[in-house]
Amino acid sequence: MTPLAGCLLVSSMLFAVGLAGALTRRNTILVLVGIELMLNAANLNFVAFWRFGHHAGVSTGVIFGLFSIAVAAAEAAVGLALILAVYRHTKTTDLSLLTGRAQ
Amino acid sequence: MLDQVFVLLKHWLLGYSPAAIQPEVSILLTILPILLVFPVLFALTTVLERKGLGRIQNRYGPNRVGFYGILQPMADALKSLTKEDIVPASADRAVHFLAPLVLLAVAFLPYAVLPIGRNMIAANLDAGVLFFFAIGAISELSVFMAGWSSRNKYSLLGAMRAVAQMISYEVPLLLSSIAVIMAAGSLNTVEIVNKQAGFSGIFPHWYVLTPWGFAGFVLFMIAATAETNRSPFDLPEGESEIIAGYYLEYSGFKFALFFLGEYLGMFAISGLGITLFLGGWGAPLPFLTWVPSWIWFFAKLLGLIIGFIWVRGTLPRLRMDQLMNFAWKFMLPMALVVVVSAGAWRFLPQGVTRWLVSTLLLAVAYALLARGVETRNKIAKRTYRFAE
Amino acid sequence: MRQMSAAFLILAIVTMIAACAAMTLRGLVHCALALAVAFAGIGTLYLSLGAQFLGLAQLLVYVGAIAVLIVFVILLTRGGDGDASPLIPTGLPITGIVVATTILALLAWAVFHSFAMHSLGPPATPATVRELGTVLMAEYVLPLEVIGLMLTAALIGAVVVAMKEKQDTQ
Amino acid sequence: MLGLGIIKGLVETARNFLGSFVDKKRLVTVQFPEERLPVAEAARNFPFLIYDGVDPEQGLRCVACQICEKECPPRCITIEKSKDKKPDFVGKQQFYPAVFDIDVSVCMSCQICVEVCPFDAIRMDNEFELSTTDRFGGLLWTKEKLARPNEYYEAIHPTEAAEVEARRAEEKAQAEAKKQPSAVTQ
Repeated sequence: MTPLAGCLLVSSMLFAVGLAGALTRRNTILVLVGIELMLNAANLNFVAFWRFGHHAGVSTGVIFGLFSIAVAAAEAAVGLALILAVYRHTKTTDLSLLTGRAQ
Repeated sequence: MLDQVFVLLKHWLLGYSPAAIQPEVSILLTILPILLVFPVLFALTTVLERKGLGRIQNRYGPNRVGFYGILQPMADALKSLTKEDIVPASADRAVHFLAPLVLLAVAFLPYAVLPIGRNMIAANLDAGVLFFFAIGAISELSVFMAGWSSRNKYSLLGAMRAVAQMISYEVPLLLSSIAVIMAAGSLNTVEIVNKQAGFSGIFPHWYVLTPWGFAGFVLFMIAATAETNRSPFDLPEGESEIIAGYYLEYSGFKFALFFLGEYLGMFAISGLGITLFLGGWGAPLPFLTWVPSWIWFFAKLLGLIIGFIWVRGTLPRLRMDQLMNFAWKFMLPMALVVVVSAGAWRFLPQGVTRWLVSTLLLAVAYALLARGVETRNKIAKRTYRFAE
Repeated sequence: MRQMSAAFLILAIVTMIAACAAMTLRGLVHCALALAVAFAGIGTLYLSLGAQFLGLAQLLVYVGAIAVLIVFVILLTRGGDGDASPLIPTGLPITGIVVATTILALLAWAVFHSFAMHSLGPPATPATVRELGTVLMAEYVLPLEVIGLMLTAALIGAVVVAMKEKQDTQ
Repeated sequence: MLGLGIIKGLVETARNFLGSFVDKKRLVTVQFPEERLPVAEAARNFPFLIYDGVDPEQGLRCVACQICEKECPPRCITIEKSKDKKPDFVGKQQFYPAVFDIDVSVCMSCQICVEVCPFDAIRMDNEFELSTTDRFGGLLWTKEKLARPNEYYEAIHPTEAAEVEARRAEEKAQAEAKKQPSAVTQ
């Protein structure tokens, strides 16, 4: 049970929690939170493989981590802006009510 | 010898501790002085502040408790400790309790990367300045937790204003420090201080003495006042507008924690200002280098604190929209120009040309942006309408 | 378990608890705060793995900005005071959890049978900021520019989408 | 130029700050218990009863006519008439108050009792250090606590006391004159 395996297990568990949350919760903001968790889980893999992977030393893992953080930040900003726009239009953030409506 | 007195003291004490727990004891010995020195400095600053503001407003300031009011912080501490700690019934108990703790933890953490004296730094991190700003960013969350958990419209309003203000002033704060990081070539605070050591003639190589450094320092200090919700930017806790902002529903010891957190934040951010712009623990003049290094750090810190108090005694409180406009429409572009001017300073040949170019760059930008800020609030001549 | 340091274990457990709390708590703002703790936990995980710059960047960006953003949106959509949707929403809770557990089982199986379980290369020397800077500017200068462009576009897009339409508000 | 106003303000506060160390006249604070500002003559706090001569019982001017009790807006004065009478300053037999209480915690220092009193018996005092630990008894002042000699009244309100004194002397003279011819005619 090397540290690398430990990291991979933690990130897969994080990914599973994020996925479960994104699929089950009805509030759009929590779905977005689930997606953020999944993104972070992927990020954790990058760093784990950079640290313990075979060709460790080449710092591509950390660079990819940085870019993925930037992308996730942009995605969160746009996602939340969309949630706000939808809320202003329909006065609710409950997904189950939103899916069936004719826009 | 006096310069390294604390380092030698620590090693001497370390000798006594058993070998097994040597590393833990050494960590403790670095942390303990920080936990003691800065709260004492907080106590002194409260007296300094109240007496200074008093003298500015033609009155004495506290002089009843102790000799000329020196023991006033004892009285304040005793009062806040013995006051009843009321938690509103509708408050969210857990978050309400956690907010001051998070704020205090986040207020103490940045001291790890501040070089107080020659090799007197708690954690010599490779990305020291980034650590400082990362920890500073967490304090916004604790402000929000305090405001939201009291379930009180005014404290929520105060918290939202405080968080909005801290976020919009964090950008110029970062950008003005980026100019210094670019010039020093590293994020490590000890490296930045070493880059500013040395003298040319009687002038030290501090960044504040370069044109872009001076502009950066002014921007840094303005953003620092806003970041710690002080003086002209203390809208979130404006007593006249929204009673007392996010720490409205706190009393007794938790209220004192908020005050301690605010002052510790002020010391930390001015400590960073000293490290980045005023040459950390460097001596200002060549023939004064015999003075111990940590005395210079605390002297400059005292200077900046007096600056904060002076500004607090002078400037009126800004309105929320003025505050936001100033951050995004004046501070941010000015900080970008400071970065460009630092770049020009770096690549132009020594001597007059680079002084001229970077100063011109800054002056033109300042004039244009200043006109932008001034024309917007066209303060026309006041017209009086008398009752007929 | 022996090779993994105690710090790593504690951090992993804290992050897992915070992530589960973020997904299961009833109060929306409680979820957001638990999320902030999860992000901070992941940031410190990076620090313990030696990626100092990434860990601090994560702390700055996620805990400092995204968590506060999520909290702002929760308050703007009036989720702060009332409790969030009931924990076990009607309709499709089971399928979501079943899908997640199957994926977890799949991943865990893959990890346990992969090379990671035994052979362990020498851990990489922690990348200094200067090294990251040179690599970022040398090999990855194009992605850096594209990221800058993308961030500006996202910023402007978010503002335009979230701006209150002056004219056609009912 | 943006920023000049701020610098001017800072210079002003610096001048104030340094000036306060140079000449003490700038500092306006009065260290209260040690230094005191003179109380203005027309200052008023709570009413007090005036008595002539030495004995507060005999010389009390108040004749228990209870006008001030009826006129007092917050009704903080309670008077009980005495059974017997005693001579007043012109010798006429008048009642006197057996009980004259003012609830100082209720009194709002409006001075209406002074304006309506036909016998100049009640006036406003300017004593303000009146804190007591006892919330009830301590703030219900009885006749003995309210009575003050006329000299005290002349000390705190000199001009007003002078007029009152002149008017009373004139009344006394008229009473004497009226009584004198009757004495002469016996």
